[in-house]
Amino acid sequence: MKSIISLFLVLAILVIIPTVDYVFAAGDEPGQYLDRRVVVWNLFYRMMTVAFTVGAVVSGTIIWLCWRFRESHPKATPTPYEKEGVW
Amino acid sequence: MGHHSNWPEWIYVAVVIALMVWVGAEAWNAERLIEHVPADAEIIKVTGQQWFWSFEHEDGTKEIGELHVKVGHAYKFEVTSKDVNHSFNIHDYVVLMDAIPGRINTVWFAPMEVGEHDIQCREYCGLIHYNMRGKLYIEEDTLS
Amino acid sequence: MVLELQKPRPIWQIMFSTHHTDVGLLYLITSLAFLFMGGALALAIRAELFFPGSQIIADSMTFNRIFTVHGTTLIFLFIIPFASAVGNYFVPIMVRYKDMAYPKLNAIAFWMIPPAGALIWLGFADFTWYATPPYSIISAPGPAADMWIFGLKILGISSVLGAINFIVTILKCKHPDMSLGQVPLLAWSFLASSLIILVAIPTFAAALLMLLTDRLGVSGFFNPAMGGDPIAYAHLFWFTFHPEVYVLVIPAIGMMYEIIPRFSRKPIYSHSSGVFAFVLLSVVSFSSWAHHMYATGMSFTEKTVFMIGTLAAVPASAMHVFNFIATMWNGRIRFATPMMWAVGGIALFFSAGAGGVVNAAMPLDFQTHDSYWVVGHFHLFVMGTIAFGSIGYLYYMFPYVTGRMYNEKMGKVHFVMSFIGTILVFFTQHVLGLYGMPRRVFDYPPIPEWIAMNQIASVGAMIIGTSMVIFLINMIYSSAKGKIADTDDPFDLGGKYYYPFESKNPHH
Amino acid sequence: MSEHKQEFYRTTPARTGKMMAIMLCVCLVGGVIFFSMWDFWTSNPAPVVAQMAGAKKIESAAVATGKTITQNLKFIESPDFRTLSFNALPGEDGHNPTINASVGDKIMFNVENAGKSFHAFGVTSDAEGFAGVIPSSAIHSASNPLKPGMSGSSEFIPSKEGTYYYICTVPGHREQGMVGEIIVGPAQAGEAPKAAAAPTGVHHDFSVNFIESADFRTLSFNALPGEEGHNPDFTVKSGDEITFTAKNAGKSFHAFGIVSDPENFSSVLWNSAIAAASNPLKPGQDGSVTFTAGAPGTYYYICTVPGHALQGMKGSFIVE
Repeated sequence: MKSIISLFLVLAILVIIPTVDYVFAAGDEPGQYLDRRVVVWNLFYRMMTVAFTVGAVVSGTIIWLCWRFRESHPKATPTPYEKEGVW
Repeated sequence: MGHHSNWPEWIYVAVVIALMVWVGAEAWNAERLIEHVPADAEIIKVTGQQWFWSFEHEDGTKEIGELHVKVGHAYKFEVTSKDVNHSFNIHDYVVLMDAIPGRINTVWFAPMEVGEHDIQCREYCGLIHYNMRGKLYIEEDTLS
Repeated sequence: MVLELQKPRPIWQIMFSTHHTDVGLLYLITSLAFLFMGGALALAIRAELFFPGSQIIADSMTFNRIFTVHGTTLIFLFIIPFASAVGNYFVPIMVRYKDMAYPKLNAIAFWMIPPAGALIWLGFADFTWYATPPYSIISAPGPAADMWIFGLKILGISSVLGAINFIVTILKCKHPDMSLGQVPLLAWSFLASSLIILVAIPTFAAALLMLLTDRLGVSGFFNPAMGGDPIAYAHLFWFTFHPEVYVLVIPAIGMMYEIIPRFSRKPIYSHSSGVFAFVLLSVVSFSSWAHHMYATGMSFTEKTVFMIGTLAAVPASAMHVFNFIATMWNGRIRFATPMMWAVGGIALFFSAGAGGVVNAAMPLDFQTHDSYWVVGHFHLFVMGTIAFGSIGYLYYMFPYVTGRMYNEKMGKVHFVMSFIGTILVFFTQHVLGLYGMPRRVFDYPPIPEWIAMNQIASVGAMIIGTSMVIFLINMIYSSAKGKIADTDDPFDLGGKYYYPFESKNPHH
Repeated sequence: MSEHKQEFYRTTPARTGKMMAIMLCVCLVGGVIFFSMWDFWTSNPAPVVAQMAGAKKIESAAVATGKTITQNLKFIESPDFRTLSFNALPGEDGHNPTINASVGDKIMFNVENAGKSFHAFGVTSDAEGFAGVIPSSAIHSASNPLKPGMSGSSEFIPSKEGTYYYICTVPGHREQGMVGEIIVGPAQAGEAPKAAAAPTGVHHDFSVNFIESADFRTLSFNALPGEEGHNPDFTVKSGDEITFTAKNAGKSFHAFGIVSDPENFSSVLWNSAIAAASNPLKPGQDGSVTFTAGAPGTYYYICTVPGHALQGMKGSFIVE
């Protein structure tokens, strides 16, 4: 149950809150214009958090994979296909 | 060949597609906000020419290489070029619009702080493209 | 039919031969020559940008010419000919046919490359590999620009002829009892990229002709002074060149599909998902070309259409990455040099793709368009994925082509230095682009952050440069005096595994 | 084993060596050819540049000596959109009014888009087509046209006799009827322009250097603004013979010429041009020209490369 809550928390921070405050922020009267920099950099940082988490997961998997399934790993076992020596 | 189950692959592809939909929706929403030009924006005509920028304000004053604007006002740039493609870019304010001869592109921004920023050319335009740079001065609004 | 082998065959017999292995060898040597020539230009650029101000290169005209020819050479004279080299050598064997479908056409397609390379290198044009009008019409000087246009025209014809040859070989001349689904994934990657070439290249051939007549003043297609529109050229160019960048990356992924199952001692996780991903990618690649033109004043809806087209291509590439990881799972992996290059290539392929998603998002493109972020992004593709996959496959096919073994230690040193160098250069350039340094600049203002990042990038480039020298020594020495390799199992993976020249994959 | 066991070629050290040798000498020959003709490859601009420079002789906006004529025009379209015209449809009176003016008159155009589609306005001397529009006379442009109901104004000062055409610059609209004539007669009133004096036999030798500031932003002659000798003035008598030598001491390309109005850099007077915008002096090159000073007046010597006069390469040249 706890993981679901944390997942929704992350989702809320990344998605819902920024979109809501944009809807109110888009001012048009003089003196209250929308600041381009904020919109772009905000979106950039949010996408970077997602990109780096996904990147960490994928490159972490690759690194662990190469470490665990390397030939010289103590627990390395021949693959079933090696019996007939054909893969 | 697939005598082993494929469900991890389908989950992975579903997650990737979900991420792409999120990116697309966020980008669409942010772009919609940025493209909306405030009605009372002052128009500045920007002309790119081989290796310098020239500006013309609404009241007709012309400036070469330097642009003086006032804090708190919205400005709409009408960007065009006289000879080859250039690209008008104020990096600090994420203003970027190509200057293409025979075509007028518009981009707007509303500076909120006083300051001095670089204007540069972001499209290859020949010999001195690397130094086709200008200066943007955002000054205190003396009138209001 | 056993071909009688004269030892060693005279050189003219190889140069004028139409046998797929000889034409493959000719493609290989030409593409490696152009790799080193293009790489030298890259080192000149990075050396110049080490300090602000001009140190090594005389003036910005020479610098502009250097980066133009650097881009044109490495894309058209290294990547595509190297892919043709691998394709010519292995596809006929993989589909168990004696030669390519049209051997003479194969030789013609190759012999167009050296003259086109000569045209580009003798002219040394200065209008970027993208030849933007109106600059390329009214400002680009001299015969250099026209020579570049003719060179590209010939290269376009050569890649179309090669594509026809591959498609007919794979579809029509494959062994009768091998169904299309059993054709190995390397051959599938060449089928997919050849289909894209057939559809994409003609548009650029037309744009080149129009550009030439504009320069002669006969027409005014892209010349605003004569009523033309430069944006028309941008559309024609990118309609060809975004699918073309997929043409460049698909064979490299196909090569990884050969290496990774071999060294994991395990068959590919899912052959059908690899085939599906290749076909999906070649179809979707035609829907995303104008994300290169967000900044030319396109309307909001137009940008949205092309953003969606771009994002649609991401799942196809992600499936390949999954396929590789799933293949390595539960394998017993021997990290010989080819495997190192392949795994390094996938990691960089993933980070290049992630960077690309940022470019595709419309508002972020205002930040990154024509900045060093874009330079870093596409170099992660061309160097990180394509060069790594190609060089990995070169090490993999080395014992098979030359009958000798390369020096394993030098190969690994080459990989480690290139990998570190690539990360140093191209990840730093992403950040440099966010700080606003525009692309294609001979010199930059002395902003401290820019200087620091340019210096890191230049150091990384020097590391890659030295590693390439080790690579060259290894290749020349080992092909002449390397120890004889047993071509049945050169990497002694301990199995009579399926190896290309066996051409009968018992596993299917 | 597959039924056709192919015998495969192996490379041998000798063959690899020979192949490398061939590749090497091909590259060397190419390198020798390239570096020996280093400048040739980027020496001559595309043929279209010369054509465009020739065709695009923008009118020199003469000084407005004559009277001012105002002309109100409305873009109108026939219900079926097939015929377009100004003020009135063909057949009705007031259709595409012809304007009679003389050299030096200022014609003020007030133009309104009373139709439903987009239009733009401009005056050109070309008999047909939408190119060659004189910049000062244009209102909006084909790519940023007047929307229905919008209006704009511009002015046009004919500098030589002949027929000009006011047109809608949106491609195709001129052929559909949106064209009217401006017939320009000889200059009447106003002070008669002084004739050039007979050659006096006096000879002057002047020389200037094109120089650029380090950041290329300011360009000038002999010395940068603020330094001594910046853009020197030259005063001669009408009819004197003058030899100007100009040396390009900068990094960019330059060319020299005497003009009456620095804005209009392509109409060089008394063929006093050294090189030209389409074929400029390269860094380090120099050139000279000999000409006789024409009618008295204040003129300017400038760099005729577009934009350089604007950036400071302009000095006064007074003929008494």
